[in-house]
Amino acid sequence: MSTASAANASTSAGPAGRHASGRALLEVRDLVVELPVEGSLRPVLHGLSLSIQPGEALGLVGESGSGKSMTARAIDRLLPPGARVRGTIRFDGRDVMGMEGPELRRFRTEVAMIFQDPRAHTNPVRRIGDFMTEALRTNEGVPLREAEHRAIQLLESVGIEDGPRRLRQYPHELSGGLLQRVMIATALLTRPRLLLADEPTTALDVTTQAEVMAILDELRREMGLAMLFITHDLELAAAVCDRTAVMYAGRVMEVRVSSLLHDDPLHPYTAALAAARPRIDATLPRLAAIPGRPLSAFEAPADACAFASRCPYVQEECGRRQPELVELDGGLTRCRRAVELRGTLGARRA
Amino acid sequence: MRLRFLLRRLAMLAGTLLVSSFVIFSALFLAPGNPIAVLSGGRSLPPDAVRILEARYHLNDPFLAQYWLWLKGALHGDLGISIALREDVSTLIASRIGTTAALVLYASLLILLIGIGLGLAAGLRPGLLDTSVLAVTAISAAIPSFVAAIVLILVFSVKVRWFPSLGNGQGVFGTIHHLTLPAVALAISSLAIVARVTRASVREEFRREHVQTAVSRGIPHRQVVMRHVLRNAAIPITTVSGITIASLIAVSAVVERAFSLNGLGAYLVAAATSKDFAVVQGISLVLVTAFVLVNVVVDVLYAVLDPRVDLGARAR
Amino acid sequence: MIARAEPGVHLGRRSGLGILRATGPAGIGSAIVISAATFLAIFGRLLAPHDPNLGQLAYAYVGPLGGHPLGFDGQGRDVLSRLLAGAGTSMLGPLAVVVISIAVGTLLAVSAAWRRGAYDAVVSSGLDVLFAFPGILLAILAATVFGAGLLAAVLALSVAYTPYVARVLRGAALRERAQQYVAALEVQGASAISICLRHLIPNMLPLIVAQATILFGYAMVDLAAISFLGLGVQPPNADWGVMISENQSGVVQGYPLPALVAGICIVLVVVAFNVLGERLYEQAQPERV
Amino acid sequence: MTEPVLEVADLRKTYGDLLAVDGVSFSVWPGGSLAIVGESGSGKTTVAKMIVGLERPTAGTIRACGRDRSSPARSTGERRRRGREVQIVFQDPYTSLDPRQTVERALDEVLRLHHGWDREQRRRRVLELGELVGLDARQIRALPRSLSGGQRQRVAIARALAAEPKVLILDESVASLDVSIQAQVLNLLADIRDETDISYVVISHDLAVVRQLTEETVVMWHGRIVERGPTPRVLDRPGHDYTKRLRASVPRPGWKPKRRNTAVSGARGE
Repeated sequence: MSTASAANASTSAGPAGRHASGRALLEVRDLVVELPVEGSLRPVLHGLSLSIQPGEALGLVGESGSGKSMTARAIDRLLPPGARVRGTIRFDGRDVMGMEGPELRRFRTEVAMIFQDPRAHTNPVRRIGDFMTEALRTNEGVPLREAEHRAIQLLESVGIEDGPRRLRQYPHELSGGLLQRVMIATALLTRPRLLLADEPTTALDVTTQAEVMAILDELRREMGLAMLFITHDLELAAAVCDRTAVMYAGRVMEVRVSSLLHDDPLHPYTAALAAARPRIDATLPRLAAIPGRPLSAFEAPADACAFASRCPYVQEECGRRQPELVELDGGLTRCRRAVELRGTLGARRA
Repeated sequence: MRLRFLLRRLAMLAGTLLVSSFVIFSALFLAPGNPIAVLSGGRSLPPDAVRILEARYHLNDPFLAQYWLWLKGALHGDLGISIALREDVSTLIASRIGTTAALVLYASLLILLIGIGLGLAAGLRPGLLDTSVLAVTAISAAIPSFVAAIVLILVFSVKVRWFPSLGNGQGVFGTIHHLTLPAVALAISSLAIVARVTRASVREEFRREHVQTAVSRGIPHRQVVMRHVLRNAAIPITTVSGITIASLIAVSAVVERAFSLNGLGAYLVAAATSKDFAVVQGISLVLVTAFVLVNVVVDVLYAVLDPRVDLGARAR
Repeated sequence: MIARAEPGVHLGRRSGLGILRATGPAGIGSAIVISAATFLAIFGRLLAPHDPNLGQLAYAYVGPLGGHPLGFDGQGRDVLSRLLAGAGTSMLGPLAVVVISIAVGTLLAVSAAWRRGAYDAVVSSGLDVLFAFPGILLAILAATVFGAGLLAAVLALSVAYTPYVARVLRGAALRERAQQYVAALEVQGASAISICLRHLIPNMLPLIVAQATILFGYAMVDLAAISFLGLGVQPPNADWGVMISENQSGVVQGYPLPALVAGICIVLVVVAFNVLGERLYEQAQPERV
Repeated sequence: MTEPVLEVADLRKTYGDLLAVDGVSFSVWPGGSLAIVGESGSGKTTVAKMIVGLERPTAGTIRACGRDRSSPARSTGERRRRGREVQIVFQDPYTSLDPRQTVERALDEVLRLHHGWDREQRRRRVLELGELVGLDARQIRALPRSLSGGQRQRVAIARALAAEPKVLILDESVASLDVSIQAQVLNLLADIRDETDISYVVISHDLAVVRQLTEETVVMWHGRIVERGPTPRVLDRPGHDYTKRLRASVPRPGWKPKRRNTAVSGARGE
């Protein structure tokens, strides 16, 4: 079963391993982020590594406190003051951490961000038109009329037909779903090369989510845009991303081609996460709950596997050493027993 | 929509003023003491004289009729006659209102220019400047106008003799010269409050998520500050400045007393002491009207600055 | 999965001392000044070395002497003794104003937030009308009607402050009312009064205390101003506002000490209340997690 | 045949011109479990609020345990009796507990409200309830701030159960929990239903949760019920267009999001 799927996977858009052919658009290596909390520094990311190829969509999945939002913020250099960052972030070969002033601003126009809460992330006293065209006019000197014309075109492609009227409205006059579409159109307006989407559909209804995801997916492919898609929903990430990375306690536990994630996961945590969700097509006698609760990065021990305390496959050795992220079957996994367990974890789907 | 908002606000203003005028009138109507006794200065009058006075001041009319007469007069600019000075209250108010208006205006300018200026500087530049502004305003916010008055008189008119300590002054420059110390005394604590609120609002706006959006889109810092931080902070700054300036209208009485200025407030206090009811009623009405008007202006400004205000709904 | 704002104005169950410690050195310093002022307000009259009302005109505006470290006022009375004796009325007046306006304001705010609808609308518009009267103006009116004195001034200021208190606390009460635990208790069948007394008000308490602290400073300034105008505490009773009014002529004559020390006392206490109130207010703000 | 434990007929709620709930009827039988499915604005939460008395219906009747509760309770006793009939667990674990109250005190307060027990009896029952929802003695003595979201939601469930209600309304009660915790709470809810004769009304937008927890489903859309039936049938062979669309929007392996070809226009869209 798993070998068959692996063969299929080679046709999918993105290469799976980190030593893939061609230069990565975004390369994050050994990223450590610590934030000041009540006077002391608290780790939120523990040596996080990931890469995204040009045009590739990478899903980043995890429970609360796993550090997925902080990853996006760290990449776009949006961490709160007092944060301490180590490791390297390279975008198109350039060192992001060393950027200052105009260079940093140019980088930010190449990387667009979509946030979970569009209401909080739009200025309430500025009109939609102003919000959409600001970056275009400021950074590229596009004249207002031209910028508005382009905004209206993009609004149309996200399914908003009456653009000219929308541009004159204020954010509070739009519903959440509509505002998120505006956000997406705005993000795409400056023709970025990488999209950082932080739970862009979590606050939306399921049908609206499907619609917004479809728009995002379609436009992204059209424009050849790479994307880091952050979500807590494993199924959603697997459906719209080429590869999916699963985070736990500030670490990447597994990176897998999305089509293999359910049938042939490499890490026990991924398998447990998939099994814990109730199913829409069957009533289970009992859900396979994971005991305990998710650990935050600062609670996880530095010298042991972070998942050890909740893992059904735990052995004594797991509590002694932090496993490395290693390549396996075209994916990456951070499990000491990965080779041993290979092919046995995807028990769930027929 | 905007027009409807304005009309609605004006109707509320009229309602508030009507109720206020009723409160002012009835409070003094209910005051203990016989008006005839006040009119006669305590002497006992012959019954004929009492009857004439009662008729002239409508003392025997029912309460509501008296209120109606007073209100009608007030609307025509007739606020009755001062018992102490035997003069038209309106004339007396007209001769004094200039001083109070000039004083409040002068103090307001100080508050807006210096208060908001200091607040912006502190809000935008963390560090030594910010710390010193915080420390200085913490103390000056607690200085009552009359304490400021004695210190200013002591330093600037007794010691260095730059400014006069008493009186109104002649001509434009004379007035400015004479009103400088009173205006500073009146403004000092409000100025500090406005500065602190301004600083806090600017800091607060910096932390908003939409500012993060602007930063994430590569907008230059200067523009982020101007178009997203300051523009949005203008809303709370306007509100607090307006409320603070409105409160000066009443506090001016204290400053006028401290500097022996010939203004409305000082006159009100004198009338209150001598129980000159018509004067107290008249000046109270003028002050309340001014206070409420300033508040309406603040409300309208707020609605103009913040598109989220539902213009059809109640203000505030 | 979603970063949430911890709503409400909760401090959890930190002890009073714990909250004070969290206000930092400025807050603790302010608390010390306030405690000292409170001590003097209670025992000042006993500590006064001389009769605060005994005037010896020969000593009018005479500077510090042995046994009279702050000298004499315009009527030859010992300034230190008047300062100590005046602490009582100077602190008691604002205390009364704060207690009355906070009590009435909290009652109106909580009841309006609980019942909402028409009752809330009536309360809110009633308060809007009261807003039209600045405290000092109301106090002058009260003095005209009832005669000058501390009681009239205290009542007038209480009435004038109530709408401010009620407006701030109504917002907080509405936020607390919207918490789901309140709905859960309603569904359980708990009575409105018990929910308000046992849950709503205790959870608003940090904000109420902060509000009261800041208000105390304002009340002190306003009451002293009214006394300064001659409409509050009546001479010869000692009061810091009265002392400034009585000795203002001394400032122009080059003898500012009696007026100045009274002014410094007021400023010191008001700064302490403002700073502590501001710190408590910051503590009472909704925390983000 | 027994009586329904909860019966809602022709329920209607308007806010000004807005029709939030229109002609909603359903029954819940003892030990049964009914799902109300729909999106935000469909009126499903308004229905829940009317049942527990937090909102007053504009028209229609609500009967629980054979007694009418369409209008507000007139006496303290009546209010408490209603509390022993229907209870509710809300969505947000962060605001559903008084931050100043320990778990113990929160549960004790409810026990005192409903049962004439002495201190010792209540203390024992608090521990029992804690055990039922999987909280240990240390967590029972803790303040909400030191509990995780899942633990807080267990407390909310225990508090609702303390009144020993016949019907428990679960208003998106597991929606904001992490996947691994959500599974624990769903298992807990299944266990509680096995052990008692309690009935559930599950209000949710999450079809998988509905499948796991209920036998009957009604689908609400724009304030009306557009489809009803046994849960497996509604989910596997949806009849109404809206239910079909809802079903098709759920991400699952092999799913690809599709665009409807309807563009948005009109004032507030959606």
